[in-house]
Amino acid sequence: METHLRSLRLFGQNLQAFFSQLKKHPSAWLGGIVILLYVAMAIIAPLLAPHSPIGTDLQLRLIPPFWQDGGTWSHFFGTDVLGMDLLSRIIYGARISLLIGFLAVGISVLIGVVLGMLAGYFRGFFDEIISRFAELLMAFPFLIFAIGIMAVLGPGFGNLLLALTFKGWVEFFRLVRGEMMVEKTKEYVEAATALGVSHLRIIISEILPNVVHSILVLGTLRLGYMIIMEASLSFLGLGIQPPTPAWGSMISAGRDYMMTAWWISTIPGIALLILVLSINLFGEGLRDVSDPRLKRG
Amino acid sequence: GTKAASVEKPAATTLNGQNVDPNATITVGLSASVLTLDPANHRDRNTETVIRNMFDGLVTRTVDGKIVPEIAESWKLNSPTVWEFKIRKGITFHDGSPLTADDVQFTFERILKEGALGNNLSSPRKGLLGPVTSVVKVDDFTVQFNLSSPWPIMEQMLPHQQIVPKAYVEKVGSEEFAKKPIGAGPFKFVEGKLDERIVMERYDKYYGGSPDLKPVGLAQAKTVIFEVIPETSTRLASLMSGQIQISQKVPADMIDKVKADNNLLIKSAEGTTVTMFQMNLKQKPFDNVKVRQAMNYAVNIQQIVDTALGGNAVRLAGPVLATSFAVNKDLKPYPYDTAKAKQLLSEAGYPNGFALVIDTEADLKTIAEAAAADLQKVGINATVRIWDWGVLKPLLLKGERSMALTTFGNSTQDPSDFLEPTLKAGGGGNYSHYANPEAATLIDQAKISLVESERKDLYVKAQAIIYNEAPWVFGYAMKQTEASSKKIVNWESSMDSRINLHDVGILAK
Amino acid sequence: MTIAPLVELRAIKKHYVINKSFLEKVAGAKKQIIKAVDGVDLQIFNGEILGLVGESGCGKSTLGRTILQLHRATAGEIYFEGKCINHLKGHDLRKFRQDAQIIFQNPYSSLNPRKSVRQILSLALRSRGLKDSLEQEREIRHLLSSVGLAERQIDNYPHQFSGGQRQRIGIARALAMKPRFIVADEPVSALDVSVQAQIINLLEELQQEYKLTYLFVAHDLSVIHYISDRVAVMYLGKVVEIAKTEELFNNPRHPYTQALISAIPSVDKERRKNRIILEGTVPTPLNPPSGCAFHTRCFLKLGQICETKTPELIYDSMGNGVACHYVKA
Amino acid sequence: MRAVKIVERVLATIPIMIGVAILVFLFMRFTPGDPVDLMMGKDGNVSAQEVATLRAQFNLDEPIYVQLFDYLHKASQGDLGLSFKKNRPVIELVKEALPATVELSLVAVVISLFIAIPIGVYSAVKQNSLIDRASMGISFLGVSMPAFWLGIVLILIFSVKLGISPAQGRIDYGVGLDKVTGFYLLDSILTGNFQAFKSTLSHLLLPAITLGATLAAIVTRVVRSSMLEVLRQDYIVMARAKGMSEFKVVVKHALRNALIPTVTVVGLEIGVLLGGNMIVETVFGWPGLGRIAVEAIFNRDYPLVQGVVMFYAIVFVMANLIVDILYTYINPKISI
Amino acid sequence: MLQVKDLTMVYETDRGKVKAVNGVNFSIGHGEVLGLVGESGCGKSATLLTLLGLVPYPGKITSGEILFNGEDLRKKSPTEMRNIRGKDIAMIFQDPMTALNPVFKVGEQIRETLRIHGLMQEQKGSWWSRRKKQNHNERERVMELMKEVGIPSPDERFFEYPHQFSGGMQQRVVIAIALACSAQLLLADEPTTALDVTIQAQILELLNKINRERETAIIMVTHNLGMAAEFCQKIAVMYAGEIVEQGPTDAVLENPKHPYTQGLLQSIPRISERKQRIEPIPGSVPDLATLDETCAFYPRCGKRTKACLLKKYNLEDLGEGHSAKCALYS
Ligand SMILES: Nc1ncnc2c1ncn2[C@@H]1O[C@H](COP(=O)(O)OP(=O)(O)OP(=O)(O)O)[C@@H](O)[C@H]1O
Ligand SMILES: Nc1ncnc2c1ncn2[C@@H]1O[C@H](COP(=O)(O)OP(=O)(O)OP(=O)(O)O)[C@@H](O)[C@H]1O
Ligand SMILES: [Mg+2]
Ligand SMILES: [Mg+2]
Repeated sequence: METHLRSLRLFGQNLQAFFSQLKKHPSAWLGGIVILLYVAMAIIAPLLAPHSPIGTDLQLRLIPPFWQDGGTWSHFFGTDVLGMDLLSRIIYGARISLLIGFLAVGISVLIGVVLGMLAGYFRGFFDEIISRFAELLMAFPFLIFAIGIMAVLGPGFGNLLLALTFKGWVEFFRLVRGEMMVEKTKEYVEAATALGVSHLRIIISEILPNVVHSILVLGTLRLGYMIIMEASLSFLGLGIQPPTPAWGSMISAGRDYMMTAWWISTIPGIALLILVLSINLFGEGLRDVSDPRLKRG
Repeated sequence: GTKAASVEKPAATTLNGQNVDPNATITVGLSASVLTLDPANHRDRNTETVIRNMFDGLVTRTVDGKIVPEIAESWKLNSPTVWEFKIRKGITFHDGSPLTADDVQFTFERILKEGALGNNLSSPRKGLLGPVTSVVKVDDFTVQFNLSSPWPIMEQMLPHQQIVPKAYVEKVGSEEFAKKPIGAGPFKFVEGKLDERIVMERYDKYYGGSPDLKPVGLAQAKTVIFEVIPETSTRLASLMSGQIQISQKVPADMIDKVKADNNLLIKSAEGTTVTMFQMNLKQKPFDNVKVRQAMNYAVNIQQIVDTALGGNAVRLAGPVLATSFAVNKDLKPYPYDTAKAKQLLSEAGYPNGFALVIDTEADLKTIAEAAAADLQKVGINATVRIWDWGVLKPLLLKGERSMALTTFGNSTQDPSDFLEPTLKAGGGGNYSHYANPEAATLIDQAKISLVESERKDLYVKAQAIIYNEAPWVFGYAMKQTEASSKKIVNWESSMDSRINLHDVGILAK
Repeated sequence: MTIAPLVELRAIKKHYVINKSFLEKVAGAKKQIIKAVDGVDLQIFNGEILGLVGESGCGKSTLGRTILQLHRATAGEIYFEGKCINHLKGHDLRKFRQDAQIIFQNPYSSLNPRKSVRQILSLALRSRGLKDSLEQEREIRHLLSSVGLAERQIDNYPHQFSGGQRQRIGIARALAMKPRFIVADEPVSALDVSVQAQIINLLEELQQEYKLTYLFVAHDLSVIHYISDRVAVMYLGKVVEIAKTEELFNNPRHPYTQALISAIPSVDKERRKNRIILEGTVPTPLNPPSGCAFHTRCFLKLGQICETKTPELIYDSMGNGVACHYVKA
Repeated sequence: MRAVKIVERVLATIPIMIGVAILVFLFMRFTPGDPVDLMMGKDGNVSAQEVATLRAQFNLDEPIYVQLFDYLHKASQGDLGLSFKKNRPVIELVKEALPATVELSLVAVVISLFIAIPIGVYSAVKQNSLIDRASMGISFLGVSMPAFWLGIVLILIFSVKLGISPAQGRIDYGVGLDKVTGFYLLDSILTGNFQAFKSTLSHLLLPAITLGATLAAIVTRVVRSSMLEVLRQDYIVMARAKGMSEFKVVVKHALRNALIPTVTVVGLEIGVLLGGNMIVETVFGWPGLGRIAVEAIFNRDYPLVQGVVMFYAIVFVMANLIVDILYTYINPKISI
Repeated sequence: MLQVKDLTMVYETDRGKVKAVNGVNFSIGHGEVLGLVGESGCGKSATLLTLLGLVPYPGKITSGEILFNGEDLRKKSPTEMRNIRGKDIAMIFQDPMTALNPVFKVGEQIRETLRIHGLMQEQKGSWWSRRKKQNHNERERVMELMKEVGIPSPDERFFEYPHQFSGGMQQRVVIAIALACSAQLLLADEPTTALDVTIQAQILELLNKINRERETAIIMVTHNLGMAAEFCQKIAVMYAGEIVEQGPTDAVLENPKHPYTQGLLQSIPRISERKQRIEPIPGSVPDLATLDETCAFYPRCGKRTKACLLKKYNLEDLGEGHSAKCALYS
């Protein structure tokens, strides 16, 4: 128990050190803060949103944002074709978009890391099989897969996740497998072997902490990618289905109105852009911090 | 070789009192790719739109849906199941060969016979010929259609079939024919990739086309191009930037924007596609007529038509198109009346409403959402689910879904090929699984009667029954909206969405 | 020799196989074998420090690792206290690992960068069976002080230490198992002169304190001279000479050893004598020369026999061995 | 040995292609939704008999494994079947569309590299300068924007507002390009048709920029960071110590090394780029594989989807093969 | 020939100013070999690079003169400096593995130096024939150089890549590059540290030969005192960016004055009849960013006194060119 507490404390210190390093990276810090704000926004959406995110009112359709002629303060960012309040939808949309991103990346990481660790450590037949399969999946453009799955299984949250993770794990697998093979040859692993530590323990408690950073970095970068993918699938009519507010489908639903009501597509687009931008900034910062060779000065 | 043969027209000709450029090129933006250039090998409106500029049919339609002769000079009914068509003389195909009864017979046999397209392929257009069993040549310029039963909409269905040259098709085979099609239409094929662009040029030995569609004569423009631009905003951007002069399918919300552009015009026509909510009578709660009526009171179709569709649709009181000869003019649309709806729901035993999923396709998403919002107001917890049509249709036919917002086309504007599939038991579009024996009898009778007034009476009665039983939330017919550059002369949007460029010109500079 | 050796190697071989792809095999490429260690007989006695020198890639580390069962030998037997340990598994293997430990050359990669000193050492203690956290704590502090690190650094991470200090952590880790035998694989090569001296002294003190036996790998001959009781010289996977330190340095018999020793730069004027400069470079173990592997560079080459016949390691009465046709002749 | 390795690498693509074929096949067959229904259009009267005829026509009434073997057998002979919806051989459809896609992708790659590499190098050399920060900022934007959105915005600006660039299509009609290879840029150069070249290029630019934006952004970053890495190396100091000018040090000694990781990344990103094709082609009405793929998937046009995906996979595998081979030339340490 | 006066180079980092080279003075004449010894991080490499005008980012020379044949290199323009680099002053790096560019053929890398300094330029003929001739001449010269540094069959090895060479051969290539333009001064930064013992001997022998035959002056950085002893005529001992003691080799090694030099000598194991115990210097090299103005060795010094903290001491001449920087001798 006590050791657990201590390791927790150590982990905390580690994290603290890490964040204090991150602080020196202003853009990453900014990115991190924006992400947190988005997450907060998603969590307390019901408190923030001035209207229902799915309340249609055809009388109020296509109201421009407040700063344009015909805009009103009560519909800050205007309304869409069905008269739904854009601001409220954007706020609620953060929930779906973030959830999709985190879950899709989370599941991909889980699968990719477990397989990658085992394959990279033990090599052999298992590695051969999984690597071949991964190679096979690599030969498919991501989107074809996603479109295929969505078209096949029909739109829906679960199916969307399946579509995004079906190939998403491959990258993590390759990353972890590669890192594993590098780490495995390092002397600290040999030292652990010499101490009689079991393979599983070596993998989990010796090597994993050393690859976590790379996973984290790739994970954050992929987070943005997944969110964009959801939007792209929405563009093809295969994303999250309305009236559920998701940015991707909002952007794509508004695209036909780009010339008449630019805000329907553009404002969620900007919300998405800012989020993905922040995620990428944060990810890049993580990379800099975790890769000492790239440190400045 | 084609250029040398063409006779140069004078610098400008007049059309509708305006000078048009005889050497002009008209470019049309299509909303979907063309599937084939063989008139017998598709089942696609868009493909037909393009093909009909190269091929003529026995008859054709005016923009408001009237049947007028084209290749056929005249026709008559020899008996209720035998039609006889006289073919105009002096018509040539683009290769110069004359068009005769042989070509007509060949054209229809290609569609009717199994495997006639070569490679074991049969024409998917057979269904459009209803009870026609054979087409026989009487003499070089007369053909006879034999039917298995009377078919009053024969004339209305014939524009969907275009005449192909027998000798040429037999010589090169169907596959090659689709690559280098030859027809008897106002334009001849120049080059084309189906997913990209199809180019045609004026056929200089054209017989002039239907005498009822003025002006008769050669095509006004020298070249016409169909560009495939599926993405709506891109298509309109191309129109605005002058890359194309005519754009298919302008969404309702874009209409004002187009109107505001000084160089563009909106053209619209009554449409022939009906949009409606079909309720599944096999399932609760729609097995109760009161619920169905309540739905009709609860959904504010008029507002949808006025706002979401920007007025570009015609509300229908019952199932039949307002432009149909057989429409029951006595029926008035269910008014928007939430109180009445709630009352009916209570009477039916649903005072607190129920949960409902409206199934539909991506194109109709907005409408379904608007309706769902209306239903929420009477306590029905309605949500929308978008499906891929290929997935949804079998489910609907199996009766596994509750309520669907769908469309069904009625290009003939005759109820016979509309009410039968949609509102008779076993119909291919009867997703409400409506089966009223009385209405069915009326529909059956009307189907084979050849006396128009009698048919109308039968349909009016059937409509009244259907109106009261309300298997649908009766919807609207979307108008056909297209946009063109102001330089385009003498072009109107057509009810059946066809774009006939024969008579269309471009203002001379 | 009457005393039984602590470690005894008999004809140990370790070959790495580089697999060729299917098509390359078809195209005639042969399976490549790196003979990293190619038939080594060696005895290490209780309490002694056996120095092991040789050029880079001659198989020193591979030998050390093979002894510790970090990988299995391709051929030959290894005895520890008279017991064959080649095929130990599970519990027995773990038991053996308490007795035999290793210290690495690279103070950077041999410590897990994500683990604090406490975690690194407690891993070792747990492997030894010391699970109680209080005892662990006490033991860790004890270990730290015995390798000359401050106890307050217990929760620091490797990157917070200098190279010499890291090497001390590595030593503490090995000591934590209470081993009797330690393979020190170039423990001071990466260090600065002054720090190197500190570590050498530390290793020496620990040896005396804990009655340790070392296999001490180094390529710096002065260090080897300073620390070893006996020295083995390796060349291309084989031991070519083994002798008591003074004997070896004063009277090297194998031409390779002679060259090595003459090449040592010395501060002292009197030791600067004529150099023997060897021609060429060490051949690769992928394709070692036939016969005596050293014949390609040997200045004493006899002729035919050196190219065809592999000389055996012959011991004299003093227990000093040499593998050279010339010396025998 | 290099030749052997290349042959081996090429042969290794065969099992991948077979795997892809099987996977797509099964994938499509377990799809709900009947292709025949879609084939017949939504309205009109379709009899049960007509449907049955069509099913038989396309072998859809056979058991799946029979269909699969039939498909693989025919595919191995270059026959990918007939498109359900278009009733034409899939090979022909793909052949028509492939050059458009490859041309677009290639131009996108070339444009991105031409923009990204100099910027990346400059940013690294002038680390932390204003230009460095600006280009990094822009490259972040590049990876943060959905392609379709960027495409629409570009159309609105360059086609509608400024009217300087066509919004769709590959070439204007009437420039009279003789098609030799199907790659219009190449064709126009081969036939010396300047007008066609101009027209093709003006059509290509917007979609290529949209498609290449992400790649450009990523390559900029990779080039920058590997340049930073390389510039720290001893051999750079060595080059300077030889008396070499700074420009040459950077361009000759550093860049060549920095390109090694860049090539790897480009290889990996090609998959993403090809995937992006589908979106960009749809937005710009580009008559390529991507648009066909999307349409075909929606239409349940099994043979066409299979064919298109196969070709996507081939293009991807080939691109990677080329990258791998290129890699061996850039990096002498590796022989595949 | 080369005279360095009061040279100071500072890295400006976030942690503060790192004085990597701190008021260094030394000189070297034609054909002389100077050894620069000291532990890792004491500024040996920094000194060499500064001499070449290749101060690594974020370093800056803050004071001092570098007189090369009487001219101050610090006052030269970048172009003039480039002409000196590689031609008059050449450098040999510690790790040949990293000093050769992995993607260029070995011969190319040697030839490059000739090209940069336009050594084999042809005057006659068309551009094309001049070019061809020049290429030919250069290649001949490269082969000669390769032969000279002892690379067997240079005509084949010309076209190989660095990774196909062993470490010793790579170092020979680096030396060939340095010799290409017959530089008067070679800066050798630990040229043998990365190599095996027997190979080390070969390379030292080669450098020795060059020094003898070409009368090339060499500044040799090393942390191996033995090597310095055998190879150099003069030795300068560096600690924390400063030269703490310098003089003729024998004087410095046999009669070390500075406590640091003494410590160093005591901490290396010597091969002698009687095993004498080594005495390590306690502690480790300080962080150069946190140094103050007093003696940097003070915390580790066994002979420290209060006087040490009073002021900064200068190198005091102790006769015969031997000098040390320590409170003991002031
Ligand atoms: N895992 C491995 N796979 C293949 N070859 C290996 C492996 N490990 C070592 N080798 C090869 O075996 C030979 C001996 O390696 P080893 O590390 O034992 O040499 P060493 O004497 O310790 O060298 P150094 O002084 O450089 O540490 C070398 O040629 C090396 O390349
Ligand atoms: N870019 C830099 N920024 C800040 N400090 C630096 C930088 N490069 C080197 N230093 C510091 O400058 C000092 C001198 O470095 P230098 O490389 O000259 O040492 P050295 O004596 O050559 O060491 P070694 O024997 O390890 O090569 C060191 O303390 C080092 O930490
Ligand atoms: Mg080793
Ligand atoms: Mg150095």
